[in-house]
Amino acid sequence: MSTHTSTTHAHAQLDVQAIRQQFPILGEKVHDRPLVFLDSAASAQKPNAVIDSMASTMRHQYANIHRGLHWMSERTTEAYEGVRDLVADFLNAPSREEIVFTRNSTEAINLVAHSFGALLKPGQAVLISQMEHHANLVPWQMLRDRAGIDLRVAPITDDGDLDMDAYTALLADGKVALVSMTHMSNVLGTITPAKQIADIAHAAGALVLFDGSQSVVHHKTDVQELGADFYTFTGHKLYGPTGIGVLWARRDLLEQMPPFLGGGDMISTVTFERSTWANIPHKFEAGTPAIVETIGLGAAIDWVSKIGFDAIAAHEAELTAHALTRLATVPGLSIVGHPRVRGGVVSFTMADVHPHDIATLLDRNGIAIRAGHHCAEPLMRRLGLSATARASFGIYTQKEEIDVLADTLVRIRDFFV
Amino acid sequence: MSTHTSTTHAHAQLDVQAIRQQFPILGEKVHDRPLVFLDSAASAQKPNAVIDSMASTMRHQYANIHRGLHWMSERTTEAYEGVRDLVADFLNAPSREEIVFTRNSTEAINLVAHSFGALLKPGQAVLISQMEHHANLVPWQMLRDRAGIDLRVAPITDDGDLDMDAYTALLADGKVALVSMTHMSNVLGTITPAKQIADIAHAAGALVLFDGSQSVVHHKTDVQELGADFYTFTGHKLYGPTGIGVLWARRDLLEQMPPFLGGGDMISTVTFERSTWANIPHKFEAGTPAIVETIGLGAAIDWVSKIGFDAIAAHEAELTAHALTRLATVPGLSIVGHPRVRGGVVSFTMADVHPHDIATLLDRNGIAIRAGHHCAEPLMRRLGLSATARASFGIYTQKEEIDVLADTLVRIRDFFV
Amino acid sequence: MNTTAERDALYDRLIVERARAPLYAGRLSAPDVQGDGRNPLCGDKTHLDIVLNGHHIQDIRHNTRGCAICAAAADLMAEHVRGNTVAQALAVSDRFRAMLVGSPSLPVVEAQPVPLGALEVFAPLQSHKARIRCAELPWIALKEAFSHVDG
Amino acid sequence: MNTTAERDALYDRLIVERARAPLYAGRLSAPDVQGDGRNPLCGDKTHLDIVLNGHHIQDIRHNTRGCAICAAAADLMAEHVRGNTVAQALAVSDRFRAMLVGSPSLPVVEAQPVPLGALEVFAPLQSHKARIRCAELPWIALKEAFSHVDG
Ligand SMILES: Cc1ncc(COP(=O)(O)O)c(C=O)c1O
Ligand SMILES: Cc1ncc(COP(=O)(O)O)c(C=O)c1O
Repeated sequence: MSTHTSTTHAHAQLDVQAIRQQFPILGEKVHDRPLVFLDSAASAQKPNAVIDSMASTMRHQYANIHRGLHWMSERTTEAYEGVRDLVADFLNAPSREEIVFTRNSTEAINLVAHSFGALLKPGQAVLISQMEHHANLVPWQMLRDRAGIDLRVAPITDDGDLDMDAYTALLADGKVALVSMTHMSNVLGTITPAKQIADIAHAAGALVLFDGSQSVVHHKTDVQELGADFYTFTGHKLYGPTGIGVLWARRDLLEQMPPFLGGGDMISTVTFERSTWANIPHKFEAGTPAIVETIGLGAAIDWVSKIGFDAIAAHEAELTAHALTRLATVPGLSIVGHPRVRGGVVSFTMADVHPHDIATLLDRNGIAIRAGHHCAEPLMRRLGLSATARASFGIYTQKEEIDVLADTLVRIRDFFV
Repeated sequence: MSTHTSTTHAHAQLDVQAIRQQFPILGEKVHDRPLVFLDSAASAQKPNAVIDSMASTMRHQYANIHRGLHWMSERTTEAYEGVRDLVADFLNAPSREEIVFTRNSTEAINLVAHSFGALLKPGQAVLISQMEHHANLVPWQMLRDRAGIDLRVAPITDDGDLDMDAYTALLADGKVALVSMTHMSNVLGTITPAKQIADIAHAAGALVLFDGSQSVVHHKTDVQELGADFYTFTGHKLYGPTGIGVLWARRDLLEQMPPFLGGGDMISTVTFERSTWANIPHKFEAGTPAIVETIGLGAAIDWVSKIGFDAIAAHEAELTAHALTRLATVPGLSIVGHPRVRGGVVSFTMADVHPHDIATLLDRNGIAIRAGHHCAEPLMRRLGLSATARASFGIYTQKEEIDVLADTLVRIRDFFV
Repeated sequence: MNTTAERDALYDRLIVERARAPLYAGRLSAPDVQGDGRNPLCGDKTHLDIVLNGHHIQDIRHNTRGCAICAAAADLMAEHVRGNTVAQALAVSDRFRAMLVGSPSLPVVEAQPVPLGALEVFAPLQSHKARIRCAELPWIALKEAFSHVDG
Repeated sequence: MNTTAERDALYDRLIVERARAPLYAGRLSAPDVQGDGRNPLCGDKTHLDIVLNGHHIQDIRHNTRGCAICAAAADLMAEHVRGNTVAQALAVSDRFRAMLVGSPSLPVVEAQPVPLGALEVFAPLQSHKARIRCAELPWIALKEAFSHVDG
């Protein structure tokens, strides 16, 4: 198992102390202990840059957008639409009109299941993998039950990698219209070989959607280089606000797809008899959007970009390698998943201690991790587990925090055995 | 035309100056003039209480909710779920489980069109009015085209009231399953006789949804007293954050309705073959919600409740009466809509000056109003207009601002004639 | 593990011991009633076999797979309700739940106070709301078992 | 209305006058090409009738319903392009648009600078982006009219 990341400049160094200063919450205490926050994969903490940009928007320059002719509205529209440019740049999307704002990744995938799904015919198939988050499974089940399409599941290997032969075989009959797959597993840490997945899908006549909820946080994303047709991510894991996510899709696809939600801002003209739709991306953004949150997402992207993914990836690779080494020394602990390429997420179990007890006891010591099925029940079943404990790392995570985790796990284990 | 509101304690007095102090943006200048913000019906400005509650959540107590076992997650879950209680109380809903969080009113109505709509059969009908916002029209058109239901439109009188006889007649054949109607028009200011509308609907075997986007801001809302079956509103017009809205629906309806979006948090169990749904309201909240925005909505509701709707309604009734009087003195100006009961929204046109020119020229003087079709194109057509100018008032609006508006309109008119 | 143990009244020695070496685990060959509890969120599962003698719980065994809180709750519940009438057991169940949620609606003076005894080790769950369902699961199974029995 | 007028370079006297009393409003009886522009957002509408003489715009009239910006833009456009070749008119259109959006991609030194003359009264729209489409509408109609004509 390697802890490879796509970084090329391993010398790009993060000043973790300086970064931590920008996250007020990291100075909080929990049960009288300094907070050790190892749950960023569930949702990341927010830097001052994001908090301040949202507060300052509401203090100094806010109004509803698009339909207003007055100064506050025009300036707020510019700020909102400016984030579309930023996101397009962030993903290296060919054009800003291909960026649709949603509430989160979940809504982005539902939008595709609904609007792209409306173009599918019974007998066509959608292909996912065994390691999907419920967000990339349930919408397709609902589409299957609604539209009579087939839902196929590509297996993973025992190490937690996509089984590429089985994947290729599932595409062989040419019935798969869309491959919808995670770009990084939130349980196993697996970074999937997206480019290869896309090439194989395209060769079989299928389009491909990547759920980038976990992966955009850890390395530079280039939807053109990946050969993606759809890409989704969620703001709150990228050090940004809640309530804002992104769907990127190729222009021709967005243009063909019927709208998802109806209402203000997504129309061109409306009569009681019929309505016509606005151009993309507005066709997919009904009603007053999450204006302040979009602006906050822009601040998060600016902030992350300034730090740079070379430095971030190098830092997280180091943390992950350190975690794997240190956790290996905890008696009774097993790492869940040994993928070829991984991001800063490590799941584990401990003999004789249930993950929920681990999480609660760590919490009593100020350490926040996650335990449960991580919204990936079918993956748990594949692994023969009912739950795992999961530590996940972010820009602000320090090696010393991983040491505290490992030491506390040893004491928890002693307590139970 | 009366400017009646439901207030009973007309002596409840607002200290408008003290309130304005709590809105930093009201101290801004636009084109070197003090901002006169008369566009609250599009989106209200935010008091410090809301801004600070959001910033402080992100600074001191934030993590993803529901699935976490650690302190930050449990406290954030409590804060988030606490707002459900607050909203239930705000609407006098029978139970907290009947409160579903959405992005905005638009999504709330789409949710009903999708999930309640899935229970309708071809030949059944949905009945709206001529004065609906596109948010309460387009989703039903989309349902009509998808599900073969009938969409009926109740006419309004020339004064801008619902034509009650015509409304009753449209229900006569018993085919209407749902009446979906605004509780207050965002163009005419009309407050619709909701209780009467609901009684007539129920007598004809129809359920009733009220779009409360405009009305919850101006007076106390009691869904039980109104006899509503569904009720929606949007946070950003209630001095709350963007990205958060509310659907209230009767428990038995929510329980019958299939889910809307699929993903994490809305499931009970998931296998690749099938999934089962969580209890209400979670069944309708897929993925990571707008956590911080929900908490901010709670702060807004707290803040508004502390001021009290008696005082708010009295203040806004006074402003509206003053506006109608003052605007009547502007040469060439016509008020659009003379409803029996109205909230703090006044639309108007001016002979020889296009509403867009009015809006831009007011803006050059620091005055923000809205001009256009206000996302109500079919209503514009009914009125024989292509656009109106609209001034709208909020808690922080001062009589003097209305005077500035009227005086500037006189000068604009002179300029053009 | 001194510091962790000291800091953690929640994981009382009794809980850890009963989770590791339960006294009432197993099955009964001829149960009069049975009950099941399952929490899909974490995979906790418990099965109860109960032998009744009139209104009395003559014997009870549980078969539990889950976290320490759930396993110990099942074992301590079995110990506590053995010999109770069904009605008494259900009263304990209510009292136990009220303790966990820190219910303010709990009557301050009860006509017949229901003692919880060893079950009070679970009181610290009040501040770990997400874990309350772990301790409640066996009691949900108990209610299910009694759902067709008159108290 | 001194203060408002002074504050408002945007509503130049020329714009207000042409909106009120246009010089090129009306219809032509035998137009060679016609064009329409419509902005559903605000109801602005314009119709163009054009008579060509070879490549030259011999005559042009507009029929506009809309705001002052749109109405004046139509009238000043008609005045400006009358006598131009189609190619010249389209070049003015590009230059006009570049002025409105404040395009940084505008070549600093143009081989053949295209003078805008009176059309420059619309320059302040740069800071009122939402109104730019009002001034552009007649030009969109012009492009439509020429879409089947070789420059
Ligand atoms: C009457 C009415 N309904 C619905 C809406 C839609 O609200 P939102 O855009 O927040 O979904 C609005 C506001 O724009 C409104 O005024
Ligand atoms: C891989 C993956 N996909 C999708 C999601 C859903 O993200 P959200 O809840 O923000 O929609 C998550 C996070 O929970 C995730 O880890």
